Amino acid sequence: MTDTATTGAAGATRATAAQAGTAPPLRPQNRQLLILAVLVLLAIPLPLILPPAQGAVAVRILIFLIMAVGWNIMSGFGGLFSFGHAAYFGLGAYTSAYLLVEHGVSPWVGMAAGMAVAAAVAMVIGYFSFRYNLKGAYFALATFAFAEMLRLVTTSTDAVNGAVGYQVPLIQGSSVWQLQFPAGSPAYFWIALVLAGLAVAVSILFRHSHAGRYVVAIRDDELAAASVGAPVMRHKLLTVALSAAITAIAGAFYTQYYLFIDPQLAFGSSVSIEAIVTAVIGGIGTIWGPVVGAVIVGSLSDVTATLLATPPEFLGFLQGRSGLDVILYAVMLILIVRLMPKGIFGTLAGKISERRRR
Amino acid sequence: MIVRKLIAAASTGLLLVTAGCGGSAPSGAAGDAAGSGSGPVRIGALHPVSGSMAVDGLQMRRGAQLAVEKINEAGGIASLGGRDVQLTTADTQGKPEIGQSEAQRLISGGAVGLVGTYQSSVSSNVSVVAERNEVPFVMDVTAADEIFQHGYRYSFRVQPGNGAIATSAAEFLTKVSEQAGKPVRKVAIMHEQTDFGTGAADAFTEAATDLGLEVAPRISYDATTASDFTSQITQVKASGADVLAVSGYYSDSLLIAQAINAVKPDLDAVWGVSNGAYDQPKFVSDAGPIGENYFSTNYHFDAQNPETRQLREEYQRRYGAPMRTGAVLAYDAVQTIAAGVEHAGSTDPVAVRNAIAKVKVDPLTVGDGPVRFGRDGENVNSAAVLMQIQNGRVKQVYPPRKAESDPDYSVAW
Amino acid sequence: MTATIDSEPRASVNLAVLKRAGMVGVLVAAAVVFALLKSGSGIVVWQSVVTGLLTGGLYGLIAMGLTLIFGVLDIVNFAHGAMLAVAMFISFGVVQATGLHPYLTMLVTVPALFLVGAAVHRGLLSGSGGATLENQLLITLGLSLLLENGLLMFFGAEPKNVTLPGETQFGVFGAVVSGSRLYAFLGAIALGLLLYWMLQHTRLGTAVRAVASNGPGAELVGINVRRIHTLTFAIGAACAGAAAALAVPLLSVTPTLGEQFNITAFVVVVLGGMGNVVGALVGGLLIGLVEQLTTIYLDGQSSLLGVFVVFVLVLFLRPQGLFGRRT
Amino acid sequence: MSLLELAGVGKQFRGLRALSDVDMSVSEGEIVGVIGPNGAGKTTLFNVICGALKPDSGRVRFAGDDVTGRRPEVLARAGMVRTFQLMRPFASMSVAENVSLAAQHHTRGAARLRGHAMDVVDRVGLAEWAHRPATELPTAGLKRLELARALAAGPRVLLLDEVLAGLLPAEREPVLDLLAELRERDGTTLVFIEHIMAAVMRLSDRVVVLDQGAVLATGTPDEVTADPRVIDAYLGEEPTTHADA
Repeated sequence: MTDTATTGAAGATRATAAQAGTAPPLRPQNRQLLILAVLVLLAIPLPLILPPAQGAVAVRILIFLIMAVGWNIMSGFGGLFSFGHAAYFGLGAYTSAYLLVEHGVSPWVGMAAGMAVAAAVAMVIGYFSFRYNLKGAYFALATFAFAEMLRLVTTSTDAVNGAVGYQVPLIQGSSVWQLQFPAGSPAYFWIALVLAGLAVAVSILFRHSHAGRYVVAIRDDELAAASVGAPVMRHKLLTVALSAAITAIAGAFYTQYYLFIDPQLAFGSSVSIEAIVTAVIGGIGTIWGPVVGAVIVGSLSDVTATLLATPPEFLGFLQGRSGLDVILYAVMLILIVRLMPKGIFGTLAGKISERRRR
Repeated sequence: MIVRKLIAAASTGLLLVTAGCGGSAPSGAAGDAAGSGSGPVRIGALHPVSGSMAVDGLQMRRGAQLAVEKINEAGGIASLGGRDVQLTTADTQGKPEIGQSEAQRLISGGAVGLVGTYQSSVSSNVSVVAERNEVPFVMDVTAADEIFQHGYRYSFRVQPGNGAIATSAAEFLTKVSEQAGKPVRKVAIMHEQTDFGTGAADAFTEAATDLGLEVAPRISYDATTASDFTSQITQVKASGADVLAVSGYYSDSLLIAQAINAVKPDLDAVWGVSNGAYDQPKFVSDAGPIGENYFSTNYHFDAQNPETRQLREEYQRRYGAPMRTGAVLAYDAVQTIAAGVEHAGSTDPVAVRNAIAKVKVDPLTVGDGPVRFGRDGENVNSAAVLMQIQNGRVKQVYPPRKAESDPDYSVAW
Repeated sequence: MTATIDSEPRASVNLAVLKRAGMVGVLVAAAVVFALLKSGSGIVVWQSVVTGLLTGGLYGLIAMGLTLIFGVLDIVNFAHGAMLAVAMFISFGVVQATGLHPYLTMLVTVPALFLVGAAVHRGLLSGSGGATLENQLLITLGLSLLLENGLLMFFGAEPKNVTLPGETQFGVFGAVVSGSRLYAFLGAIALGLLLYWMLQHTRLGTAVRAVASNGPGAELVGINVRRIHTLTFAIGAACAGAAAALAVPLLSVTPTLGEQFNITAFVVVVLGGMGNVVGALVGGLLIGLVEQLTTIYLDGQSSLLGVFVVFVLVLFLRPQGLFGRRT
Repeated sequence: MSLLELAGVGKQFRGLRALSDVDMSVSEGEIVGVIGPNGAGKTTLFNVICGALKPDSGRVRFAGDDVTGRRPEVLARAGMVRTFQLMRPFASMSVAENVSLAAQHHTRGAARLRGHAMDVVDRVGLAEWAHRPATELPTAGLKRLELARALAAGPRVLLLDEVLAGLLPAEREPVLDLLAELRERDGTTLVFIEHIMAAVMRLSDRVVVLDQGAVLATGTPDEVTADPRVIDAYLGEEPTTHADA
């Protein structure tokens, strides 16, 4: 749950630099932004290299990534364990789909509107949860309940097409403004990459901002943070709003990429679980954990699908069976929580900084 | 220093992406021969062969496979010099986004047409992929009617839609009840609350009202959580309805049958509408005597057609299970695409699409004539049939030309 | 001037609980009256109440094990529903293989689930890795995904059904009750009483209660806390085993059937007060009623919606549950 | 004029009367020691003053405003800053980050903030530890961190809850010097709970004695130590005047 490791590493770097009397190293956020820029640049040619089906996997990874970054802000940095991020994903998806299908509004505007709606709903849910002092499991269950209520209500509300959901109307050719391109176009990947890059950048900047530090301090010790002047309620609300808005981006983009959304896809509990598992496997409360987690979880179902479609001989009994991908990531989740509670990235970073200090 | 380490870690991550993606390379590697003049003609089959719909999905994949074998035994595609047909399969896992990416994969693998997908939400996504890639998509099982309201040119459907079945159900009900001398006046309807049940209930209500029936009460329920329908059946009993129409999935329909058995409402008949249970052999064995005399209006394999019987015997022999209607529909859908290729004399998907729009194919499922598509992509000759459980067997009972025996308009309690 | 501790006498506690029970009773009565006005048919509402109570007994039955684990170990066991599904598959398998009466499969499911519970606690949840609440939540979440998909992988998704031999119906003042549901209801009450008796009157029960109220303190007086934790988790799981055998004739057995009961069971646990076995039973009955009345009140909505609304209200207004005390 | 004033403050926990009818007044620049046996309600008093707990009765006034029931962060920003008896560092942060967090509500600019934090860290003698995780600090270090964080928050009045407890006698001197300097140089008002009477005697202008939630006596250190009621309250055991009590 902590990111002592990364800050420790930063601290160690600074100390050595100071002792050696060299120029001060990059501030942590600038260093992280630099790494992000490098990663994004490296990823740009991917859709041109990968075969089309794998291009789709890459886009899926980026959608997971945005979701996990959103979840991580609230539950990793803020320590507010959400079990209902499907609510915000779904609000992003439904707001943009509704505006596009019913009113012909550009998906970009829809995305912004979805972010606003998700943030507002998150603040309302958050306000009541904090006001009534829901903690830990109770908070998690409350978030879950709200996501499920949204699913049930959309399922039976004709104004948003009920259980049928929305199909995004097709256009001729491609249009950035309509966020629609020919099937398999690399533009989808690039746009997702920009959105994911922005999400990670926001998460970096937020983590190192005054507000972000307050949020982490409130997570570590709420009363102590308040006692040095951290406005608790305001920062908790800010955290849930930011987290919800980023998650809503994933929802809106999902709708545009898959051109279809229904209550189960938008608000189903599996969406919440995917956000959690991705962030936890990568490293909860770290900047890069969601990135690592998304790569692993996102490609896992593709790898297992291949394995199941054409299993090697010793796995022949698996042919046509299902659920293997979920089983694998469930096992991974359990093992990681038991053995490396800081996630894959958090643990590796901790190891590195430990070795540096020695 | 640390920057370098992190960059190293990052590139490892990227390698992982590539490795992860490389994992499924074999499935996409077959794409070279796409649409070219040699090799087999590829038809893509998308079904949920894993996940909660796996049993039906597997049935349908096998049905499609049997169709391909049949075509090849008969000498392949004659207009292309006897080229063989090959089925390329994909698993949708019952998830729309997987269905979409798998459809894309099959198309880039050179499929001239797609069949599938059993679930409306998946078919919605695949129909979009088909439209954008200009590859024909012939749906075997897909209940939702919404897909055909977008004006897509590349989507076709063999089975009667949800609305069509429900409309037939209302017609059959008036006719059968009149024949029996107990004309129906008031029908209660229970339906599960997603698009499938709601769509069927809407269409049924409209058709029944047009025929002068009163439809009340109308009761919806959440199939994923309901575990007891006694109160709802009590409500039906209290309403004095003559007939109860039920539009639901398997488990909930079974629970409704159990509740009916408990409450024993004063009904003339139980009337399945696109019902997921009341025409299934599994329902007969699970429900036992309490399911006796239940009616169901649905699409169905043509039990009167010798060719269908032969196909189902073949299936039973090969796979050790009775062939379900979905599998027969998949068979019909593959036959339709193959006929399109034959007619077009080409493997160009656009040409195949135009040919499919014009072909006539004799189906092994119940229909009013050969499969023939209207402008909207719907099979104009698709038809529903009324079935009834009689002495522990599902029998076609109406309309008369498809009937295996006469309807017994009564209840068993 | 002197600081005093009000030694709230037992009688006043009981009085408070009675008062609250009375209030709940009034609320329920009002809800039933409104339902009567809304539906206009006495028999329908009466049947709804009877069905609600019977279904509620089933919910209470499933929630009992969960509340025990929640109350003593403070673990939100997200895998409880999945363990129920495992037990139902065992029950189904035994009936299929041996033709045993479904209720007698309890002889297999209870010990089997007891062992599963013990193994899960020892293997996954005890020790430092399972320390924080989030970790426990994640581990049990992972476990539930694992169990559900394991069942899916090996048994497929086709619903499986078991019929109760000699199924009959009873009339209760015009309402109809099928035998299997009535027996499950009675079984729930019996199990609740058994658990209550065990907690109150056995040495094990005393130790469990001691650990629940003060772990370190219990350690000091020589109770092996880890052992009690494992036993409690195992007993909680065994309750799911018992519930499975009682419920197997009522439901279609599928790998995902746990999901629908899991969340309802959490609502019941919170409503009844965590760790409160009798509370779970009462909470179950209430939720059963809420479900049935929701279908009367909100036509066309899922019965689950009413459950969630009640859940959120309870979480906000009485997080300690209807019969718990605020700490 | 008094900077901090309590009138009739009372607080109960489930029937346990933790504070009853406490009156107290602290002037600007004053150093007030709060003593009393364990369970006398000293920490509860601090919690009520700082807004962590709402009093059941009575008013708290700070710098002329009625601040009863205001939230802790509001009071902290107004200059009412406290330390905790059981140290509560932000576990995921380094020492310097802990300190700079406390300063960020009144210091703009990353460089100035860092400079300010390092000054404070230096002042409490934690410079060597500045970039180590706070959780690695030994007890004495954590005590200093508590102090450093409170100082960084820019206190007008500083409420110190047993800052000397757990420190070796040799470690106490610099802390006491620092506290004295705080008043001399910064004019900070100090209210401190302390068991070590030598420190109380040395620093306090005035001492408030709490017993069973009520003010037992107020006066100069010499006055209260001579008060027989105070001696009684400590169960006849004379408050130790030795530094290593």
